[in-house]
Amino acid sequence: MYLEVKKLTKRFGGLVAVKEVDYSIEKGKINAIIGPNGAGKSTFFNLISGMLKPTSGQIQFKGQDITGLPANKIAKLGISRTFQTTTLFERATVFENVVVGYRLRTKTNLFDAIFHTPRFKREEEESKEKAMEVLQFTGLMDVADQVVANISQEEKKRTAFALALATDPELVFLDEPTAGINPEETDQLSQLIVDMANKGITVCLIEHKMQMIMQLAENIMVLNYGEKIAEGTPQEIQNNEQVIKAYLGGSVSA
Amino acid sequence: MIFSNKRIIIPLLIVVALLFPFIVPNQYYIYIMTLSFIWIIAVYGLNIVAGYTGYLSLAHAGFFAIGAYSMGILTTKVEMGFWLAFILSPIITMIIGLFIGLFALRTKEHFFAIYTLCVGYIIYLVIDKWESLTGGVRGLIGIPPLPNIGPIELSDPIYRYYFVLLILLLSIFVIYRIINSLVGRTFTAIRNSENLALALGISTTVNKLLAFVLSTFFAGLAGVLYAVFIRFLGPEISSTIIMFDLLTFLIVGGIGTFAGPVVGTLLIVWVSQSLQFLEEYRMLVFGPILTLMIIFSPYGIVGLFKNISAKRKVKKVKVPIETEKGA
Amino acid sequence: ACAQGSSGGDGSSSGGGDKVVTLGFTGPLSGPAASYGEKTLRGIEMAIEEINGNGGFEVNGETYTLKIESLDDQYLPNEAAANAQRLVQESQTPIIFSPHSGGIMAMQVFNEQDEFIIAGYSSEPAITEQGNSLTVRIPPRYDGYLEPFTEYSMERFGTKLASIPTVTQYGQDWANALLPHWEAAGGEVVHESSVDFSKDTDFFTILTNALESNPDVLFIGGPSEPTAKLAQQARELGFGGGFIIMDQAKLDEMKLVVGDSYELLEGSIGTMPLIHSEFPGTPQFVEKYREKYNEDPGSEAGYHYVSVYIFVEAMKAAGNVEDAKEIYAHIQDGLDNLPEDKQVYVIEEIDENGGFVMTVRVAAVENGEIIEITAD
Amino acid sequence: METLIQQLFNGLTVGSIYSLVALGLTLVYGILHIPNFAHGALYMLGAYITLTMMTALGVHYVISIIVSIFVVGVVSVLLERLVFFPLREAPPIQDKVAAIGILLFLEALAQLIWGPHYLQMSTPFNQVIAIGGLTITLQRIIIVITAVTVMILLWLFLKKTYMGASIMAMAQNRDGASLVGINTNKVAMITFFIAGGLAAIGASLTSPINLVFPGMGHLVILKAFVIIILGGMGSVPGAILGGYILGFTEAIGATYISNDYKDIIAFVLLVIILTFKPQGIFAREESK
Amino acid sequence: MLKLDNVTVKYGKYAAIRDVSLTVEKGEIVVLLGANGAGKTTTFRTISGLNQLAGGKIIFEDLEIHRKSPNKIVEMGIVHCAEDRKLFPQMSVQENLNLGGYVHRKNKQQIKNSMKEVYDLFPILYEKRDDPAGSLSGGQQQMLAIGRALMAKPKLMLLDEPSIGLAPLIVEQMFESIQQINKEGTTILLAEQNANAALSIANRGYVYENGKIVVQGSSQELFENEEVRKAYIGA
Ligand SMILES: Nc1ncnc2c1ncn2[C@@H]1O[C@H](COP(=O)(O)OP(=O)(O)OP(=O)(O)O)[C@@H](O)[C@H]1O
Ligand SMILES: Nc1ncnc2c1ncn2[C@@H]1O[C@H](COP(=O)(O)OP(=O)(O)OP(=O)(O)O)[C@@H](O)[C@H]1O
Ligand SMILES: [Mg+2]
Ligand SMILES: [Mg+2]
Repeated sequence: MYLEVKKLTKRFGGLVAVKEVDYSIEKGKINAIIGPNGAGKSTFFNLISGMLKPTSGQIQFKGQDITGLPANKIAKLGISRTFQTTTLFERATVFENVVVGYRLRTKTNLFDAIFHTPRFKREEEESKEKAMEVLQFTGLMDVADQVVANISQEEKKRTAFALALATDPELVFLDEPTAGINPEETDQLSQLIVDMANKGITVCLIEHKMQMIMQLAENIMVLNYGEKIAEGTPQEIQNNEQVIKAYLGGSVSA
Repeated sequence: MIFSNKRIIIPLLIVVALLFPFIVPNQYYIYIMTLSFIWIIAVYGLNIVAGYTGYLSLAHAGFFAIGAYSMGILTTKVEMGFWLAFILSPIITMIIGLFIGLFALRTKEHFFAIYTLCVGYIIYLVIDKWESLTGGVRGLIGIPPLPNIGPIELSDPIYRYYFVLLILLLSIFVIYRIINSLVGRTFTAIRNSENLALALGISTTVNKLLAFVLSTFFAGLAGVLYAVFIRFLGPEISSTIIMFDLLTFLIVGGIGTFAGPVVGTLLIVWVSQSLQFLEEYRMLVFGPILTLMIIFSPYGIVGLFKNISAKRKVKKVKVPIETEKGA
Repeated sequence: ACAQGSSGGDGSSSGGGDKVVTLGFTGPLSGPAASYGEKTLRGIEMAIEEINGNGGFEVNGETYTLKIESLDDQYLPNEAAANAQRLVQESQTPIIFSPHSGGIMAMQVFNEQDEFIIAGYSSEPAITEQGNSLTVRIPPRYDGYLEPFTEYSMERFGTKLASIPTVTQYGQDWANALLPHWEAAGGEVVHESSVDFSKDTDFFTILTNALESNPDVLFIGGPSEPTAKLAQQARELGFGGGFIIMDQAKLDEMKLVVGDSYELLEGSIGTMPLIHSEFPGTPQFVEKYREKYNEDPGSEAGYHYVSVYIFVEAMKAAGNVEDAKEIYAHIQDGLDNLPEDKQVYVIEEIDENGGFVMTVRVAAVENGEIIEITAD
Repeated sequence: METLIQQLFNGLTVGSIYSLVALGLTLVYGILHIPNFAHGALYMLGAYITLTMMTALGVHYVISIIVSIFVVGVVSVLLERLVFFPLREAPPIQDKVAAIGILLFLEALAQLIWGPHYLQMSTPFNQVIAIGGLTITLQRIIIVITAVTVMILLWLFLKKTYMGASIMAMAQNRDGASLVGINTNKVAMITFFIAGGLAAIGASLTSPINLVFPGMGHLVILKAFVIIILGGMGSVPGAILGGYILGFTEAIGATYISNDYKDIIAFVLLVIILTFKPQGIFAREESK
Repeated sequence: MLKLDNVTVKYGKYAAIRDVSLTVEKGEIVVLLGANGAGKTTTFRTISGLNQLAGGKIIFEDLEIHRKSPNKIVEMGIVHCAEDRKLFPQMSVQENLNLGGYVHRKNKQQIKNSMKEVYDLFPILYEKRDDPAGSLSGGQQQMLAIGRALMAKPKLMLLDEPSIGLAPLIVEQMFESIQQINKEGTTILLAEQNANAALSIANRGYVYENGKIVVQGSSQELFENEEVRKAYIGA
């Protein structure tokens, strides 16, 4: 299995945010996690990306046990994520934001920086190229040198994507990537997600927007009160009684 | 616009600095200017950690003192060769900085500020009480002046001025390169959002430590220059007064800005020289200036200019975006 | 940035056709030590006003008036050094007063090269032991006090001494000189620690420990006011013995703190307060000082007052108001020619290291009265 | 043994003062989440106001203290309005430095008005009482009693009154507080007023056993910071407890370790604590 | 009763809502629908004075309220029950409710009574009255939030996504309580993701998209509107 999660649990004092969740992701697919607010979706992401340490359970990536590794190590392994409340370097420009994204692939140290060694020059170039590439890909070229604080919500979401891609990951976790933007922009972003997948990047996203999920995802997991209540194809999920009761709402017709 | 100016302004400033000794009426100006240069180096040190990495260290007067005292002790008590001591002292500071940083950096925000405040105070007490080593309250005397290099008499105020200027320019150059490299961007990334940096695969622990140690190096270097310039050391150089001066220089100039340390230090030093007549009431002027400065321009004088030019920029490109959103 | 009306020793001056000699001062005029700085400065200013009031002084047929250029150094050596540079360069001051050892030492780095006299007010021996050829140490050394202090206290109260002076270097030096002397005289030291007046909220803790070994005599000292507090609290804790008070603290200033009566200080021995010492010039000085600042002058004011006169006499004798070396060489003459009525202190000579020498006056409190103890 | 008892009492006295100062600091921290470095200046101011009332206007000690509480309280409120309120959105470093700026300003101001020298505050309660081996002055008993009373009153105020509750509420969730109709500005001001008042009381009580001078706030404030970290920043009982712990530690430390180093105890203590518990003693897990 | 007139609100340069106009009549239940970030919460925060508006007016009972401070607005009878609840986590349930009655603090008796009413409405809160609010489950916290809002005896209650993170059963119970509260004379403005549940109890509704109102009408009209069905009631 590509990514494998076994009996993952996270407690915050009394509350169990994630409860014994088994989950696995196949390479190259678009996966989705849904569930009511507070179900534990973001926490689940935080656990996999190393932002939080699991209370118990195990996480394997490409056969390697990554449980409890620090976030930066996990990112180096090629797992990248975006945050629910779009987190960016607000005071820096879009470009500066993205350039830093490639840092983990570079080795430049003080010495290189001070003496402008070949490596320094090379890596500066690389990260700039990388930045340009992802800005191209996410369609942000025209706002590249604007301060993030001044760009639109949708552009921020794209920047978040770009940032995640700059770390050139194999697997990206997107936490509500289209929260707070209107349907047509949402469609554009879904397209972007599809493009990512086509580039061979495995995607796993959290969303509340059903029709988008239903179109995009090949596999959906539903969390409720930290527990996995269902997993399967969009069809299966839409017709799953439990899911309809817990999340989709009483009167959903498939 | 700032960027286009850089090309002109910087060489201009350097020329002014080079001509300075010949355009001033007497040595006193050279003396003060040399001292300011020393402060500027220390302030740059502080700027690396407080400005670019976002960790307010209140222990830097302490590191300044450690650098100075290392130089003093190595030359007077250990009787080590001047230049060796000159090289070694900042490194010693850096090593002590490393150990302190290792623990201090586990804390964040105000905890870090208070932690370093206490560290600074402890450094002060150590210098004050470890008489056998530091000379205690009596202080440390007999520190040798800059020795002559060949025909160049560095003990002569004018040559000394150029020597300190040289070191200052070197420091600025080095720091400039660091800040404008991936390393520097990493620091800023940590300041802007430690979690995001972490998620981007940046080891915040290592980089924070790097920034901290670097900053102690420059604080130490400044201390060394101070030691060979004043040639007398008392515990008070590690006191909160000095710490506050450094902070004032940085904040007024613009914390986290590159020109900030130079602008702030030169401005405040010369203003306070000309405000000498106020004597004990100087703080009545500075306290409020500082506070107002912070309220109205959190990023100091440099920040003020940046904003003005930035606003212009934004205006230009913002308009289409607004309309596009309106549509 | 800093345009100072710099008036050279040789020439153009503010007042009339007279020439002006500018004296320099750098000391703490802000921060914790500011009051101390103020008092020293007052002494200088009073002397200068008098001299100028009497039409200045004459050197080689030229009439000169005096002017003081005072700069704040917040007790910081580097500030002191910077100030000295400024004074010498901008105002060509041949003499710079400084009342703290840090500042003095920082200036000693270049005063010979830049040729100005440091008039240092500090008992710190190190300042004269450097062999600096242009430094004057104004206050007398304190070893003169050890003998009378020890003798008096020991015979009046007993042999057990507890030593809790201030933590400052000066306090420590004092202790290091006094304690051996005390033991040599057959006494024993039952407790030894120190008080940090800048940090302690309450002295009970320290005193409790000091008095546990019930001593007959307490050695205390530091700035007058907190020292007085210390004595007061010692009494509160039931201490009935005597106090040896190091010369930094002044009995008369302490008296004000403990309820304007010597009662609490009964059995204290210390330096003779200026107001009680009957040197020829003292009454007149005290008089003037009181009406000017309506408070009693301390010795730091007195010493600086007299020093200014000494330097003026030295200039006359040297026939020169600019050349520091010349002036310095004639300080002894200055001491000898000092008019009676200006002798707020009687300073016999300046020793080879540049320290003023005088017989110390010791005072003790007996039955609530200050009485002079003459050392024999 | 006698010494021990005496020292315990000394610790109690000093601890009471520490607690009073730390309380003000911790309250403000609770609301503002910035360490108010200017608090030491308020302490100093409190002493001077009381002293001035007594000497210049010949008012009775107790009344002077009450006046001082009000004056310093108002100054403290002004700080909130003029400095901290405008800065509440600013980056975290700035407000700290601003606070330091104010500290130095107020000290310079005090020096301008009252001069740099040590001043002496008399007290009507200077009788000495000796019980067995224990020597105490009435003033010290008053310090302890007043401190304890003030703390109890404050505790009741916070627990039992709506105003108190709203202070707590605001500390926990500013928006939430305004959503139930609490005037958050008013609460902030009241908190600052109380903090100032506490500083004034602490200073006015201590001054008679020490002296009044511009720098008197420094060390107390440093220690107060140590205390509120010991006690958990923003925690009221924590501040009280921490104050007494430090008071006793110092008294005992001075006796059984070294008098010369007793002032370092606090700082070493703090450095050790933060080294092992970077978020302070009462830290909760946060999702990063 | 409440009238928003071309209200625009900005966060920095970014306009979260633009030219929003809506009205709420006395005794109504009005629902705001819209995706995440559409602008519902912003609307609420602005009505209750937590956000400043960049343009337009807000009128409540013929008085302009958009210049007033939050506490004044609460005193006038508008209570905002926030999306993220904004409870006082370290305080007990009881203390939270008590503070809810802050504006009536003079009248101890009334507070007692309203507290009893709240406990009757949500018995679970009575059981937990001494536990700190932070320890409650999401659902219980939501009840407490609503309970706290009720303590102020509001004329108009702004309910922001009360069904967040609640199990279906509780959601139903919640909507019943809302209806009941409304019957007892409190006008209600409700924001919801769970559209059909909301529409089933509301009289009228507005649909937000990207900060603008795009559709409005009676619950029935909205329910039958194809767009709305697709967007907010699931495929
Ligand atoms: N750091 C934390 N400390 C305590 N509780 C937490 C913490 N982080 C999350 N929780 C709790 O864990 C539960 C799951 O939170 P999480 O953010 O994962 O929900 P979610 O599924 O992402 O909801 P949403 O759809 O709103 O993002 C919630 O009850 C939340 O309150
Ligand atoms: N404090 C803030 N700073 C900047 N932008 C914000 C802020 N709060 C909200 N926004 C943005 O304003 C827009 C409207 O947000 P709002 O919370 O009102 O939407 P909503 O309809 O309540 O969403 P939800 O269904 O998630 O509650 C969103 O794009 C959001 O990202
Ligand atoms: Mg989430
Ligand atoms: Mg919302």
